[in-house]
Amino acid sequence: MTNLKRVLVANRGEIALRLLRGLQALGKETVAVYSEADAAAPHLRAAHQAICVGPPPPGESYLKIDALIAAAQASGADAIHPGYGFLSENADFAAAVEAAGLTFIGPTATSIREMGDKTTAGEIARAAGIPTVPAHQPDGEVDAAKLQAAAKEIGVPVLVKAAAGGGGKGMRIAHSIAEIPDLVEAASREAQNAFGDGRVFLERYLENARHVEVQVVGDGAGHALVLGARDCSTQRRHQKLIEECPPPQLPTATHDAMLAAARSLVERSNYRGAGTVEFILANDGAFYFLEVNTRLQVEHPVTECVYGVDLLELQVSVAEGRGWPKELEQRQPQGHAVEVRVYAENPAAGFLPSTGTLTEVVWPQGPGVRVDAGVERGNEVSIYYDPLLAKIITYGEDRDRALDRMEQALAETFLAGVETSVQFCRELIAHEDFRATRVHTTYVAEKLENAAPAPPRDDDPWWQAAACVGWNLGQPDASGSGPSTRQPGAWDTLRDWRATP
Amino acid sequence: MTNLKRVLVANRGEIALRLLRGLQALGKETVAVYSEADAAAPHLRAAHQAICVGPPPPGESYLKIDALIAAAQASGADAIHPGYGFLSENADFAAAVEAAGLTFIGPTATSIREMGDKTTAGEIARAAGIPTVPAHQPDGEVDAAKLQAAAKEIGVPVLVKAAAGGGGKGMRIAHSIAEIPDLVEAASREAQNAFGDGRVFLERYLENARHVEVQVVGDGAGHALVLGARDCSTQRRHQKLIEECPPPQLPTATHDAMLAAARSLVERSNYRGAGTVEFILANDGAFYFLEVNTRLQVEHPVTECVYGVDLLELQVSVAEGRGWPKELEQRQPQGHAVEVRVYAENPAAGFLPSTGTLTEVVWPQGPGVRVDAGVERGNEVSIYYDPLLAKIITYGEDRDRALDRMEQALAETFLAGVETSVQFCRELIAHEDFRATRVHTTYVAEKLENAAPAPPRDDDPWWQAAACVGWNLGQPDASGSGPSTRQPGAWDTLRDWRATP
Amino acid sequence: MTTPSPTGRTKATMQQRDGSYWVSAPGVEEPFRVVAWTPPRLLLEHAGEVRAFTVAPGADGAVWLHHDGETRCIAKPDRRGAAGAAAHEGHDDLSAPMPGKVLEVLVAEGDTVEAGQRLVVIEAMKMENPLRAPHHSIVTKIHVGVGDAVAPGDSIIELDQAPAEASAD
Amino acid sequence: MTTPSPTGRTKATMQQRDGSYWVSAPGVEEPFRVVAWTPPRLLLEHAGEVRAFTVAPGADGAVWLHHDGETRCIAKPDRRGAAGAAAHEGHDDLSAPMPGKVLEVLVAEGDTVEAGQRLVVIEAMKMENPLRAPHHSIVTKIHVGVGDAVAPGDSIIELDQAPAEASAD
Repeated sequence: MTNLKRVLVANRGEIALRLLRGLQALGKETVAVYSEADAAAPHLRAAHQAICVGPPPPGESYLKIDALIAAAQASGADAIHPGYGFLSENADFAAAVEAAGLTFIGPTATSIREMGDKTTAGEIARAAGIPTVPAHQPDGEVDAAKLQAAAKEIGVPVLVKAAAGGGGKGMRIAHSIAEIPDLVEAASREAQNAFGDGRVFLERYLENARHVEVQVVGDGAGHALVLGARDCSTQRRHQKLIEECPPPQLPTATHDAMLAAARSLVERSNYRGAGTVEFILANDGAFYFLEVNTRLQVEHPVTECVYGVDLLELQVSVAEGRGWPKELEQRQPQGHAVEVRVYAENPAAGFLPSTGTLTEVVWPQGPGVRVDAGVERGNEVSIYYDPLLAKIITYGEDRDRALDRMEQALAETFLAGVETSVQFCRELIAHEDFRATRVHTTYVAEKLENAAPAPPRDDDPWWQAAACVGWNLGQPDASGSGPSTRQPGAWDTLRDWRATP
Repeated sequence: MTNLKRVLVANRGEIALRLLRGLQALGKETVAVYSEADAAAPHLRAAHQAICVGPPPPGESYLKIDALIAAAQASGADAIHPGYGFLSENADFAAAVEAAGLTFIGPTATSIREMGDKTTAGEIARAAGIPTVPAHQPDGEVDAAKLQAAAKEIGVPVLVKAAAGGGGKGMRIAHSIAEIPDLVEAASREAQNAFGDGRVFLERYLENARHVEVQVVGDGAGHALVLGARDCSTQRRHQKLIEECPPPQLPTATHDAMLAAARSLVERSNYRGAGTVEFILANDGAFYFLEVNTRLQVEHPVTECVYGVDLLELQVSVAEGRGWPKELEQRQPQGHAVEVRVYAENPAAGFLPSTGTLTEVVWPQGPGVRVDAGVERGNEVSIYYDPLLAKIITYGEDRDRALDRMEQALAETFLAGVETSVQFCRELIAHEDFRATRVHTTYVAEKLENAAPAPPRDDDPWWQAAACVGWNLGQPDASGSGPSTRQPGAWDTLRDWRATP
Repeated sequence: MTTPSPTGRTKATMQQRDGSYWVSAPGVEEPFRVVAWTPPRLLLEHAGEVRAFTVAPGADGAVWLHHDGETRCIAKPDRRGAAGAAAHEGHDDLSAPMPGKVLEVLVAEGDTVEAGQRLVVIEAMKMENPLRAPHHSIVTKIHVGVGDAVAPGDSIIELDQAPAEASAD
Repeated sequence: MTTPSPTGRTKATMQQRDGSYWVSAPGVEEPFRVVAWTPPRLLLEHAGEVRAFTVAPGADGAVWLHHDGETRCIAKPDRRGAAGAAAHEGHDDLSAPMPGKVLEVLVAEGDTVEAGQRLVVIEAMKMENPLRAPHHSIVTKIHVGVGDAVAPGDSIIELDQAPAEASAD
């Protein structure tokens, strides 16, 4: 049993803030790292110490293993938490951290390697008796005829997926046998770019399927703590948009079978740390193993709300060799939680990333609302990093109450300067299909494809009048002689400030 | 059973926001009212409709019964929620609302009258077998000799309290018999000012006592829902500063006896709506009935966190004649919650109110953090209204976790422009006395009296350098030719804005 | 003092009178009164009703507005005029929606393309983002090549709408 | 270009050099570099260490700062100088800490008062706020009467410290 004293968080954005805050609440000293593009980012002010690890491109900063380990050693950290994304599922990083005599708050390098590779993970799952989706793994060279034959055997539609991937990168759906070779090439190239590993495989594509995943924690010695399931079926571009805990309208037998499957996988593989076992739930009620994510997921807060746990605390506790309190194994879910991801993306333009300066940021507050934000007013949303700006989580006694609170919370949310997913998600959560749990993983794409483009709505005189005020009064009257509005504000204050010598 | 459609919230600040948000999440349409001083206040933008009810002084706006009822009728509201403070415990208001054919979301006028008067409430409590603190109620004229005789019988120290009061207004402690007449006069005057009722009474003052209160909901027909207790012992100037649920280190037998006493009071008085039964817990373990607050308390969120309920929803449900779900009667507390009140006050100057413009406001975020704020950047903190700016609530699996999260949350909180209670509460929560539950109702006053004045700490070169940047770069370089800092921010954006014709 | 608003279409104007600011919008007789303006918070009054907006500046003089749970970005009118000019009758000038790198050019000048067809793929934030044809068109000009870096607003490709297959009249 | 900081005691100064802003504080050899300044967020670097501050303007040129969980308000130095002058050796000039109304005047000019004794009661926000003597003193001047409205900074009462009972030397 070790007792970690000082932890370096090798990440940025909302997850870095969540980890730094959480570690400090656990009594740990913290070290943040940042790239030159992030000198104004909120995460670095949440830490006791902040270290610049390089220029803006991730490959020269947040992905630079030697710079991160050097920062940990220079700052006296005894552990590194990788967050999600970046190096969180990089086995070489985990190995390098341990080789430097530091604790890696995450699975062993071996586990990351085994589980991170979908092909190997699938074999482990099948060995544990968990069904996987019919699939084909091309060996070495990509041969068009072979691939087409394999696809025929699996049956179209067929999914082309990166072996090392996640988050929808390097993924394509083939609706005909003919387009397989082209799509394999595109997916492979994208996978090579994103993960440095261009291997792809084919898999039966299940239509109108749901994405359900199980939160697990392993102690590395064959024991598993299973903390329920999450539904993450609301996706766009194969990336999650809205998540819920517990999954709505999931038969208890299916729910329990998924949990049992996840438990068996963790126990058999001596998995250590927090992880997620992902399943695809076909529209006939069958479920198949998808993959294991060997990290804390973006959507972990919904589990925290409903199971009353702090998953970071469990990660730290396992990393310190203390396991978890036995009573957690009996913990029952209470209430319902939902998470909406706030992406800098324009839903009306196929969720294209949107960049710019956030000139205003207003987050929701109040009962049952948790905000994990990675940006604040004044920040630049750049092309360098993931477009996830923040997560809004609401909690209630049941699903409808949680969703009602989410509608209210999203209505309060305002980000100026970039397009976001907020309004789209608000409309979706109010929609009868969402309320009735009719959303599956391709629902958003299909709806958007069929949606008529929204008519321009700039004509409303109220909105025009408000815009006119912005254009005309956007700065305080330079002469200072105009009739001032009743309440002095930040911009009025500027005038006082300006008067200072 | 009625079904309320549109509710007017007759309040301002954080409670108005909490109610408007909550009502909208319950599917109600909402109406906000505001005074001319509050045209920039956040609460009015949380509602579907906002109506100005008068000039800044409360007596001409938020306390003006006819203006409020006229606003409700003009806006088509079918109910009024009074919040806390202002008219929330004014029986005439409740009666006038009902007389206008509207629903008053609160107790009956009769209940407010009975319970709101401490003398009458004490009689009801004693009739229900609940002990009250030895006391004396002067009849009519205040006679110095009589009062001194009564005080001698009760025993010093003696508390002088307003009969109609609350929140520490019109309250004095007499440590000797001699000072009784002067203190009675001062208390009576303050009570007359605050409540329009100068009646005061004497009561045995219990040293090192704790304040514990029980959350109740009555259906108006003799049934009670009892939702645990709160500890509100951390007070300054007889007003609460920090509250917790459940009360720490309270013997189960005492806890249960308090809940039973509160239940009996609600059942016997046919109380309707949410209310709080306040007790004083003497340092010998005995407890005495203090008073009943016939409203939603400031500190209701800690109960909501620990009992997983929405007290506003229960208020609305009772007002609609639907009572509450039976399963709530078995609800057990889960975890621990703490609330810190953010007052515009200077603790270093005896908690004197502080006024000014809030030039910056930063609230905490993340797991287990709830913020109910009534102000935002740019708002003016004026002398017209209560100095309570916001409440920060943290929740955790146990008391230490909730308090650790609170320390972290308060460290993130920043309000510029007025002095606040934030830093004082942060230091208090970190203090071993607080951690060990050694805080009683006069702890803060005694500590502050004995505290050495803090030495000036402006010399630190880091702080001086930061201040120097503010003085020199507080506005963007007018020439626009200086080396710009890396990240464009709100003030840089002003420059772009300025370029607009 | 009357400051003409730069709004092109609606010609909303702002006036200063009786110690208040007033905004006149076309098609509405009574002007809007600025009750409070503590940036970014705005309270407007019109015909006895008050409404709250949040107003913040955007790029290129655009303004971001929030009201009743809805967010809108209203472009600076002269810019919108320019965009309107580029998109003259039957002509589309597609520009880069974000900064990125051109990954693929899938068509050549002179090609006929279908509405929705992928024309150019731009990589940004590690994702491939296709630029699609808005109408059945002919490619008249391609401004980029594979590997080019593009900034938002850069012209990528120009199209002329092809004649409809069978017009009723 | 060197802008002298208005800080009275420490004479911190700001310089612009090599495309950065630098702040020199007395008693510290190496200057502080402004790494990022996106108001209200400031990142400073000094001797290889970076620290984050939040900086916002206050009344009368004061600056509010937040760092490492702590909030401080640093007054504009010339103002502090003036305050220092008022509080000359053995003299206290007590001013109103907030706007309010004088409710009671409990002493008269010439009275000797004890440290902590209540002198004047001001009502603000419906609370009675006593002004107390900071030292064992003699009341030299009372500037207010019962019912007077006072604004923050208004002089209320002046005191001269009374000689200590028994000074050792």
